[in-house]
Amino acid sequence: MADFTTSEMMTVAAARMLGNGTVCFVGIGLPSTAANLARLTHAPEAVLIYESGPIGAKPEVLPLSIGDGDLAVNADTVVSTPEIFRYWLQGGRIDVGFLGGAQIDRFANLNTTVIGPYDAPKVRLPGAGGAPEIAAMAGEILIIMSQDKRAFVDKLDFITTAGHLTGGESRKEAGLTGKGPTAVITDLCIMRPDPETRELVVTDLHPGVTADQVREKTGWDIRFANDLRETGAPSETELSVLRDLLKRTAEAHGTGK
Amino acid sequence: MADFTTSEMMTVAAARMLGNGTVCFVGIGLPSTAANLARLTHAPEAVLIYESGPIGAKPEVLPLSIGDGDLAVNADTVVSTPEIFRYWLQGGRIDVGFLGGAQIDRFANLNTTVIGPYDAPKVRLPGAGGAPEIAAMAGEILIIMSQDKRAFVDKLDFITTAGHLTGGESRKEAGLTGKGPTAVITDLCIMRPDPETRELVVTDLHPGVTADQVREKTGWDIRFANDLRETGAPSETELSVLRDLLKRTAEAHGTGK
Amino acid sequence: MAKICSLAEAIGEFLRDGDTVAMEGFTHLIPHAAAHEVIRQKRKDLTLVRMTPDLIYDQLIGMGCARRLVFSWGGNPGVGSLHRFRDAVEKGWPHRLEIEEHSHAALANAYVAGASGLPFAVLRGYTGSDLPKHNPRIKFINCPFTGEQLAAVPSVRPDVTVIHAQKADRKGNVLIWGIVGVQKEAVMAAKRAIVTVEEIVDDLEADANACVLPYWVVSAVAEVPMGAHPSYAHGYYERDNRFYTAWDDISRNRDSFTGWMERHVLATRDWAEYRDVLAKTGGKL
Amino acid sequence: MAKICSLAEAIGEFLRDGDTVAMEGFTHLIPHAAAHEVIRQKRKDLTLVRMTPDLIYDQLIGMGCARRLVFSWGGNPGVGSLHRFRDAVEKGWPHRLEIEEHSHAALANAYVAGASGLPFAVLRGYTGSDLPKHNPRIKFINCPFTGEQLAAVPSVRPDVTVIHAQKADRKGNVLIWGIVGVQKEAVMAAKRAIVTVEEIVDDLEADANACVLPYWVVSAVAEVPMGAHPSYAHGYYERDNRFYTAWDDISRNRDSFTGWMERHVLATRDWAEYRDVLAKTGGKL
Repeated sequence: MADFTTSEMMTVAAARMLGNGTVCFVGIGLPSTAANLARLTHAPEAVLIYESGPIGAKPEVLPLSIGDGDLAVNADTVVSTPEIFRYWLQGGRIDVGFLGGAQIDRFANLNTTVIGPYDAPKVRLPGAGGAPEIAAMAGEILIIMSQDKRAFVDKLDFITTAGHLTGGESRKEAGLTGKGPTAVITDLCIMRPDPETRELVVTDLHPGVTADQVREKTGWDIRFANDLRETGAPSETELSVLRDLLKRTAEAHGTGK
Repeated sequence: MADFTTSEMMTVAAARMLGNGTVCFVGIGLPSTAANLARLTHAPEAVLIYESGPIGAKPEVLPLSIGDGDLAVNADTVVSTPEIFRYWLQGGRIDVGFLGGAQIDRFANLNTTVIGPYDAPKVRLPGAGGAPEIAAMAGEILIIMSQDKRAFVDKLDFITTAGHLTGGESRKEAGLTGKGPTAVITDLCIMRPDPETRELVVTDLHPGVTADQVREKTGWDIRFANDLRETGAPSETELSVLRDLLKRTAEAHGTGK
Repeated sequence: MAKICSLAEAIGEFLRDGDTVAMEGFTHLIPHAAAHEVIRQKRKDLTLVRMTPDLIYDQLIGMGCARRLVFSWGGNPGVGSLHRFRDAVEKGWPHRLEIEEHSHAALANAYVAGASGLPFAVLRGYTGSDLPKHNPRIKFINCPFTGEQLAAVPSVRPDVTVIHAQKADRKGNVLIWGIVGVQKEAVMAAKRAIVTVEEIVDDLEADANACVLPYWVVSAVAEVPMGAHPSYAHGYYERDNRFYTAWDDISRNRDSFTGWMERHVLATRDWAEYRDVLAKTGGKL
Repeated sequence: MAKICSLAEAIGEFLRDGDTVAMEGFTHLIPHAAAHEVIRQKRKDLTLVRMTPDLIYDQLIGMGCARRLVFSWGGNPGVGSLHRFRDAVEKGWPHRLEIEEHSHAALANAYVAGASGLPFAVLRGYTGSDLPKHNPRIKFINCPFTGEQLAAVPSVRPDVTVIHAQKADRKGNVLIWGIVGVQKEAVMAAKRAIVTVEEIVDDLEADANACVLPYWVVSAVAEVPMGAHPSYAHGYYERDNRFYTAWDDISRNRDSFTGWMERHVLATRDWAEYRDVLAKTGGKL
């Protein structure tokens, strides 16, 4: 088995969840890395849509920003940003929304707005971007975040983007159409909402990770599935494609790291 | 003075009203003929917009339909039909709306919907098209129609497009933003709304036309301005440009008439 | 995902009796071949939506395919009346036709709302017009911020939209250029979309911001050269104005209309055969 | 009608203290040169509107030009925080900054509504989010036909919109291609529009359906090569990712920020001189 980092494992595990041919609304950063890895491995027909306008984007290297020129060059078409949100997202054309976030709670609600009170924030975060409507209207949502007690919190200071709200049927009752978050992929494990309570439950531990490590990095009393599985380690192909992609990207952006 | 037909006089008189550089939303038929004559004579910088999408259209020959290809070829740009009505017309970018109509009343309201009751029409006309919103939102409206008792009627069976409604301030009170119809150009004369009552008053008689001829062809007791003027006859240039345009058009469309 | 197939298969599989059908094309790229195939396959009880019903809808109405018409301008552009449309509305032949009548601005906005997944459209419209008195589907609402009154109409959400375009590639990506009208909105507003094209090519060679419909929003693509005639396809052929003029006579009375449709449409196997017959008859009776 | 002039003239004549200003460009074609000129001319009390406030708004906010910010995502794309934006919101430096916060979908729709001459936009949005609790300019309305609840936001109608584009012709017709973002809507929604371009050419050579702004909706056009840097201009130059990374250090504390702005912007006559200084300093302090 190849040697790999926890962050590589996270990206690979997330990429595997994107089926071939699915239409995916891609957030920048980790989601974009995972979506492009999927496209370059098992999902060549995945359709990547970025909120800046590219539809069917096939970037050679990863975009640092949601509007990098490389996104437009090989896209099937490039439309205006309002059209992306109106005809494509709100129009119900998106299968999967791929999101990250600063903070998440047990019901997969996301905070990207503030730490502390809204009017006197301790930390002012970037804000909502496209997330609230992506999470509301895509067929389902995948969330990818590095795990950490300050990120996986018991209570959010601010709900920017609704996941399963207060659990149970609360999401449906609020009138949200899509399925909402179906998986949260971290550098330690994969969590999925419990079918009844919608509380996140660890269903897969990445190779070599223990339940205690996950507990230490979760701000609530995290539950584990009875049939807890181990995530399959990244294959040689997955790793080499991912590493080449990141290498190409660093070279192209002159951000060599 | 050159020899000319009443219909040529009508087109020329209408064309003269389109100032150079004005942005004009052009209806098909007579309005399009007049607008293009203006563009080819005194108003080379007039911007012609057709509801099918061309902005800054410069057709070589007159379009038979509002979407003729020739409209797109030399246009500054071609946008979608919804964009024309949303960003350009409703967005308040149109100076002059150039309309025709089947029936008109003394307050320059137009009927292009039905003769007789709506639910059991004697004659079913084509309908509204873009007229109601063009007449509502263009800075001002020019109407060009051949005069006839069945067209210039005392009472409309149906108001498709609001002109000055019941006269006076009724248009403004209804919340209509543009000035509304400022002139009606016929094959006999030019009518303009009275500044107070907004009732159409004949301000100009075309050369050789008598007030009685106008009365005979108007379905209400038409009024005449005290300072009734005579329309200047078409110049050699106006006539030759118009005739060449119509000739080119007939040849191109194979509708030689 | 787009199925590349014959027009007959496309209509057979994706357009059903009772459907709400939008056939769009603002005098450019009007899907005449597709309309003929709908008539050949004898679809009925259709709700037909179109901003500018012209010859194709005159034919569908005259052949009894339509139960209801949603429109904003019905005429023979540059020629005059649609005689079959008028006969249906004025005299109920071949049967009564329900109509829902709008202005262009309202119907264009209703397509945009449909494409945007919204139940209604808001516009500054209909003020002072009698149309709202006769169309209960035109309402007025107030802006929650300014109090201003605005018109509202339900969005158009067809079961199937049918358009004609210049090109598709072998995956079914579609390119429309020139006067694009309301076609993109009509396709995005619909559950299913049938597209006929002048040609299927290896590469669309589309400009980055061109009007492209990705294969995964299109149900079927059929290659039908000259499929818009007597309308035109920018870059391929011009509008056949003579045919529009001829249609005025053909459609003026019921017998001549029916005779013409039987000979040219019902008696022909497909668009290619129709084109042959048309060449022989010269479009005349 | 577009006035072809220098950037200094354009800002001097068309952008005033207290204006509501939208500078748009979705990471592509961001009008950096124009923002610098606004800072040089010491405009103040501006209401700044932008979906994605990034470096240019960080600079305008840090230099005290802004009273209010309307936005939906404020960060240094691919790098991290906007330190001047955070300092203003968290600590009120250089002075308090009012914020009106939306989601991208809402703000994009608000521009569309503004361009469409409507007072508000309707969208399916904000459900379950805390944003409506803190932004009174987000309301909910019901569809007059289905009763469905939808979100409503006021339209954006800037006094002036500022964008950067690839080309203009000598009349002032403007061509934007590639990632066009929300620029057309921002221009159509505004009373005045200032456009900087990479080059002024004889003929735009634009595709029929390209994103073109006619000269008569543009107030002023200024030729400013590299005017989007460190953002990019598709077909001209790439995004300078190193500068975005460097900005994180430059802007992290108040003194380094102020020192950098004085040396690079306030002490330079125009964009060309700024580019020279930048070449010497390598963007460093």
